[in-house]
Amino acid sequence: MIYDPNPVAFWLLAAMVAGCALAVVRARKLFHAGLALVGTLFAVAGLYGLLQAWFLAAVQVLVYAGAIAIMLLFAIMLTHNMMNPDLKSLTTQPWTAAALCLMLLAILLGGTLSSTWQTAPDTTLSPTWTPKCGFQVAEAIPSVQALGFRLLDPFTLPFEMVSVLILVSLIGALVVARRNPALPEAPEGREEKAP
Amino acid sequence: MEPIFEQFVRDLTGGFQVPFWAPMLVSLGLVLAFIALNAMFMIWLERKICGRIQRRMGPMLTGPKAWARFSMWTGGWFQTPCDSVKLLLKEDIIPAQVDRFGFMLAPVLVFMAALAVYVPLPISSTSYAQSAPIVVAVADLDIGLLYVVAITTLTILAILTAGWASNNKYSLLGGMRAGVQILSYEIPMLFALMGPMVLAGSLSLGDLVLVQHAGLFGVPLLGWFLVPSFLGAVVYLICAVAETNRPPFDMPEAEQELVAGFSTEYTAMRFAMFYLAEFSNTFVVCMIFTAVFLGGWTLPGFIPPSSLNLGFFTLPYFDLLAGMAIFFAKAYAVVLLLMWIRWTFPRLRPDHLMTFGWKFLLPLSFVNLLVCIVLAAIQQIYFGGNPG
Amino acid sequence: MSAIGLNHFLALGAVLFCLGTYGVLTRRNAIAVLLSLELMFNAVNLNLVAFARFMPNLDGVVLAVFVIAVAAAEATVGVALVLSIYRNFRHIDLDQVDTMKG
Amino acid sequence: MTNALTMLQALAPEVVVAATAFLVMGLDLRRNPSPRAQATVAIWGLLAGALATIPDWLDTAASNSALTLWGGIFLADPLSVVFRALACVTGALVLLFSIDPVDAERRNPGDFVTLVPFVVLGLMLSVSTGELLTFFVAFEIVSLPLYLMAAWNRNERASAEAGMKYFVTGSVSSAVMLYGISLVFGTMGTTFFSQIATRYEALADPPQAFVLGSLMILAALGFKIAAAPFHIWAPDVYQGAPRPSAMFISTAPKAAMVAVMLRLFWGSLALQGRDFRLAETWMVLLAVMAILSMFWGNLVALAQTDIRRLMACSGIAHIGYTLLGVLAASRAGAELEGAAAAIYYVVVYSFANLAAWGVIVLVGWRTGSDRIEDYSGLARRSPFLAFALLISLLSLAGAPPLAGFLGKFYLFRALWEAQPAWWWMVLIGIVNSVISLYYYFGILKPVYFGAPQDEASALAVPWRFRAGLMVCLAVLMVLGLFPELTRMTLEAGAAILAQQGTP
Repeated sequence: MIYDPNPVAFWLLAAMVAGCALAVVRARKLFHAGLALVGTLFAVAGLYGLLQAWFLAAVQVLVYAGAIAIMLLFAIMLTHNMMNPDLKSLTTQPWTAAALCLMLLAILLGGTLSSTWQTAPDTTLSPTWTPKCGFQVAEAIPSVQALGFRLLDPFTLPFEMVSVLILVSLIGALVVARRNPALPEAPEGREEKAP
Repeated sequence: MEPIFEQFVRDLTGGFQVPFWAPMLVSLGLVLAFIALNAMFMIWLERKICGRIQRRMGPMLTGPKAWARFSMWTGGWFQTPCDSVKLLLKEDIIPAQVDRFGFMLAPVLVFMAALAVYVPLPISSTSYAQSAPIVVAVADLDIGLLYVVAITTLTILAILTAGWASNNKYSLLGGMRAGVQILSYEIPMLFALMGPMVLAGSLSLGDLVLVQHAGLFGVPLLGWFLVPSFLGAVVYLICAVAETNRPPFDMPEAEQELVAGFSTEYTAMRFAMFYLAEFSNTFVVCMIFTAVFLGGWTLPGFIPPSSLNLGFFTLPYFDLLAGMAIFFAKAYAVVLLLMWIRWTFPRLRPDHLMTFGWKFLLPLSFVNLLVCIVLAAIQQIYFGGNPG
Repeated sequence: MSAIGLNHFLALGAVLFCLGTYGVLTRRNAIAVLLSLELMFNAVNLNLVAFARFMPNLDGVVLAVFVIAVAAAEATVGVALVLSIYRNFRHIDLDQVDTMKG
Repeated sequence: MTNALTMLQALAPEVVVAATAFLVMGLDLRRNPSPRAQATVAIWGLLAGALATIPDWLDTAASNSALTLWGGIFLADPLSVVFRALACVTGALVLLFSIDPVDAERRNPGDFVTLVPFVVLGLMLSVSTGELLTFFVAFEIVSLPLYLMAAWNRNERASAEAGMKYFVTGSVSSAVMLYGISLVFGTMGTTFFSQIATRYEALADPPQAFVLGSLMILAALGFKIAAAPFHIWAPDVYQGAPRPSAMFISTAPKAAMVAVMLRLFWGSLALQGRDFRLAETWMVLLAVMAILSMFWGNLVALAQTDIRRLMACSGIAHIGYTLLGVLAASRAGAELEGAAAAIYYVVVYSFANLAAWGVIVLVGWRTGSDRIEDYSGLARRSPFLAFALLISLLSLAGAPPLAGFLGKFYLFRALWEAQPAWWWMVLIGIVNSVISLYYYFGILKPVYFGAPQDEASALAVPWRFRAGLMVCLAVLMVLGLFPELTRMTLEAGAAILAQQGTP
C-alpha cells in the first residue's frame, strides 16, 4: 500500500497553516497574532496526524499549543495594554523585508524541490533496528513504543541533555524575570502592582 | 464505534453498508445529546446534594408541591428545566467595547474542547459476533490518554481568550488565574497518569481497561490501578477538580473577588456553553478516573455473556449494556465524591493553590511513578510481559 | 487534485519558514518576534516529520520531539527577556530598544 | 558496543562536571547560600572535570582511535579531549574572575555560579558529539544561559537590551541551523556525521538540498561565533552585558564552535582526498567570512573608545584568523597542519582573551567605567594589572615572544602549505595583524604613559584575580617561549587527530 495522504485534508490544513501564519506576522492586535499562532500549531498538528505521526501530533498540541503558546499569550497579557491595537507593528521597511523573504523562499523551494530524496514507497513507519532492552516486542511495533525505544537506545544522551537544558533555562529565566528585592525598581514605574 | 456501529446497522437492516461518515455523524449526535442531558441531570444532582449538605431550601422544595411532599428526592426537580429555558430565551448581549472576534470565539472553543475530549473514552466492550472484544468508544486512539490531556489545552486557550476579549479587569484576572491553574495542574496530572501508562505499557484507554481486567501479578482486583497507583489516583482526582475549576479550586470565578471571572460579560447561550462545558468536563474527568483507575466497564472476575436469554426474549449486546451500566455506575460514584468535596471544603487562596500543586502534588506524583515502575518491572520479570 | 507527495509538505514548510523570517524582520514588538520564531521552528518540524514519513525513518520524529523541547526552553528564555525589557523600558518595542551606539 | 566501564571512562569529565553543577545548584537551595563557597566548589569541580579528561587522552593516544558511544552520538577523541579540557578551564577562570564582582553587586550571585558549570557541560557535550541534533541541543545548553547572563543586570537597560539582541539573533540562527539539519537529514537519511560521510561518498552528485542545508548550518555557525557578515550583535552584546557574562560569551562558545567546524569540515562532511566539490563551495564562503571578519573587526576596532566594544571587534577579527586555519584544514593534504594551527590558535586566544577580560572586569568593577581613557595611568595604580593587560594584548596582537605570535605563524604557514595560490590571503592576515597592533597600542599607551585621572590610586587586586591572571599569563608565556614543546604536542595531536572522523 502506497502512503497517499488525503488531498482534501492536506489542502485544507495547508491553507489553514499558511493563513494563520500570515495572520501571525500581520495581525494588528497582538493577541490575535497569538491566537493565530495557536491556529497554526493546531493545523501543523493536523498535518502530523496526516503524516501518521500521532504521538507527535499530541505532543505538539500538549507542549506547543498547550504550554509554549499559552505562555506567550500570558506574556502578551502581562506586558501589553489590553485593547490597544498594535498600530505601528511593522518596521519602516516591510517591502524590503518581503522581497528578502521571497528571495529566501525561492532559494529554499529551488533547493528542495529539485532534489532527489531517499524515499521509499513503503508505508509503515517501521523501525529498522532491533531493541536491545530485553523487552519482548511484537513484530509490528506501534510507533509510540518504537519512539520510546529509539529514545532509549541511540538518543539517550540528547534525551538527558534536554532535561538539563530545560532546567538551566528555567533557573536563568526565573532570575531574569523576577523582580530583585535588593534593588530599587526601574524608573517611570507605573501605578500597577503585580502580586 | 465504527465496527460496532456497522455491525449493528447490518444486523438491523440485513446487510446495509453504512457510508464512512455515518459513524462520525452518529457519534457526534450521541455525544451532543449526552452532554446536554447529562449536564441537566448533574445540575439537578448537584443541587440536591448541596441542598442536603448545606440545608438549602430551593433545591429541595421548588416545583409542584405534591412532588416535594412525596419525598425529599423528588422535590425541586423543576429548577433545572426552568433554568435551561431561561438561558435559552435570554437576550444575547455583546458589550460594545469587547473584542468581537475573541468574544465570539471563546465559547465555541470551549465547547469544541468539551466535545472533542469524548473521542477516546471507552464506555464498554462487546464481543457480539466477533472473536475478540471490541472497545466501544468513538475511536479508541493509540494515544488516547495523551490526547485527553492535550485537548484540555483548548479549554485554557478559550478561557484566556474569553478573559482577554471581554475587556474587563475581572474577566482578565479570572482568565489568567484559570489559565495558570489549569496549566499548573496539568503537570502533576500527567505524571499521575503516567503510572498507569507504565503499568499497562500503553496509552490507549481501551488497553488500560483490558489490562486492569487481566490483573496485576495474576490477581484480578489488584489490577485496578487504584491499588498499585493509589497515590496517582489521589493526585489525579485533586488535579481533576482543579482542572475543571470546581470548588475548592474555583479561584477563576470566585464570586466575592471576581464577580464571575472570565464569564462575567457573557450572557444567554454563550454563557450556557461555558456552563455546559464545565459540567461536561466534570463528568469527563470522572469517566477518565473510572477507565484509568477503577477498571472501566469491567468487574473483577465477571465476564458478561454477549447475549442474555430471558426465556421469552434474547437480549443481544448484553455485554455492551452490562459494561455501560457498570461504567456509568462507577463514574457516577466518582461524581458523587466530587460533589461531596465541592460542598464541604472552603475555597483556597490562589498562592496556596499554586504551592499545593507544585510543591506537594508534583513530588507525590513522582513517587507514584517510581512505585509503578518498580511494580511494572516486577510484573515484567516474574510474571512475564505486561499484564495485557 | 494530484496525489500529495513529499514536495508538497516541504513547500509548505518553506513557506512557513519564510513567513516566520518575515515576521522576525518586520515586527517591532518583542512578543510578535517570539511568535514568528515559533513559526520557524514549526517549519523545521514539519520538514522532519514529512521526511520521517516518506523515507520512512523514525528518526525524523525523534528529532522533531527534541526540537519541540528545545523550542519550549527557547520560548521560556524569550519570555523572561521580554519581561526584563518591559520592566526596564516600560514597552517592548524593539526599535526603541537601542541605547548603545558604537 | 562498549561496556559500562568504558562508557564511564569516556563520559567521566561530563559526569564530574554534571555532578558539580547539581551540587552547586543544591548549595544554592540552602537557607543561607554562600556564593563564594559555591564558586569554590564549582571551580574545583571544573578542574576535576579537566583532569578527568586525562584517561581519555591516554586511551585515544595509545590506541590511535576514538571511543564511540551510541553509534557516534558521543565521541571521545583527541579533538574533544582538548576542547573539553579547555571548556572546563575556561569555566573555572570565568568563575574566578566573576565571583567577586557578581557577589559584591548582589546580582543573584548564587544563580550565576550555578549556571556556569551547566554551560561548561553544554560546551563539553557540543564538542564531543558526532550527531547534528545532539550538537544542537548541547549548544542550546550553552546559548540559552548565556542569553540570560547577558540580561543579568535586571535593572539596567543596556543589559536587558543586550540580552534581547543576543537572544533574537541567536534564536534566528538556531532556526536556520535546524532547517539546515532537517535538509541534511532529508537528503542523507541520518544525522550522524560518520553515516553522512559514507552516504555522501556513495552519491554521484551531492543533492542541492544537501548543499543548501549545509550552507545554512555553516551560516548559523557563523552567527554563533560572530564571524562577519553575521557579527552585528557582538559589539552591543559585549558592551551591554554584565562584564563577567561578556567575558564568558567572548571565549567559551567561540572555542567550541571552532572545534565543531573542524569536526564538520574535516571529520566527515568534507571528505579527505575524495570529492571536493562541496568543500569548494564551503571554502569560498569560509574565505569570504574570514576576510570580512578580519577587516571589519580590525578597522572598526580602530574607532572604538569603549574597551568592551573594542574587545568585541578584536574578537571578530580573531575569528577571522581562526577561520583561515579551518580553511586550511578543509584542504586535502594540509588538514593536519590546518587543524592543529586552528586548535592552537583558539586555545591561545581563549587564554589571552580571558586575561584581558579579567583586567576589564576588575577595572570596570572598581571604577565603573569601560572607557579607554579611564585606563590611563593603570600602570601606576596597579603594575600587575597593567602587566597582565600588556601581555594579553600583545599576545592577541601577535607580538613575537608570546604564544599569539606562534599561533598566527602556524596559521599562516598552514594556509600557505595548503594552497600557495592563497598567498594573498596570508598577506591579508599579516596586514590585519599590523592594523591590530595599532589599536592594541592605543590601549597600552595610556595605561603605561598616561597619568591617573584621580589621584586616589592603587587598585587592590583580590587574590582570585591575581591567581587567575597568573595562570593565563603563564600559559601565554610558556607556550610562547618554548615553541618546541608546542610543536611536539601539536604534531602528536595531529597524528592522532588523523584517526578522527573514522569511528
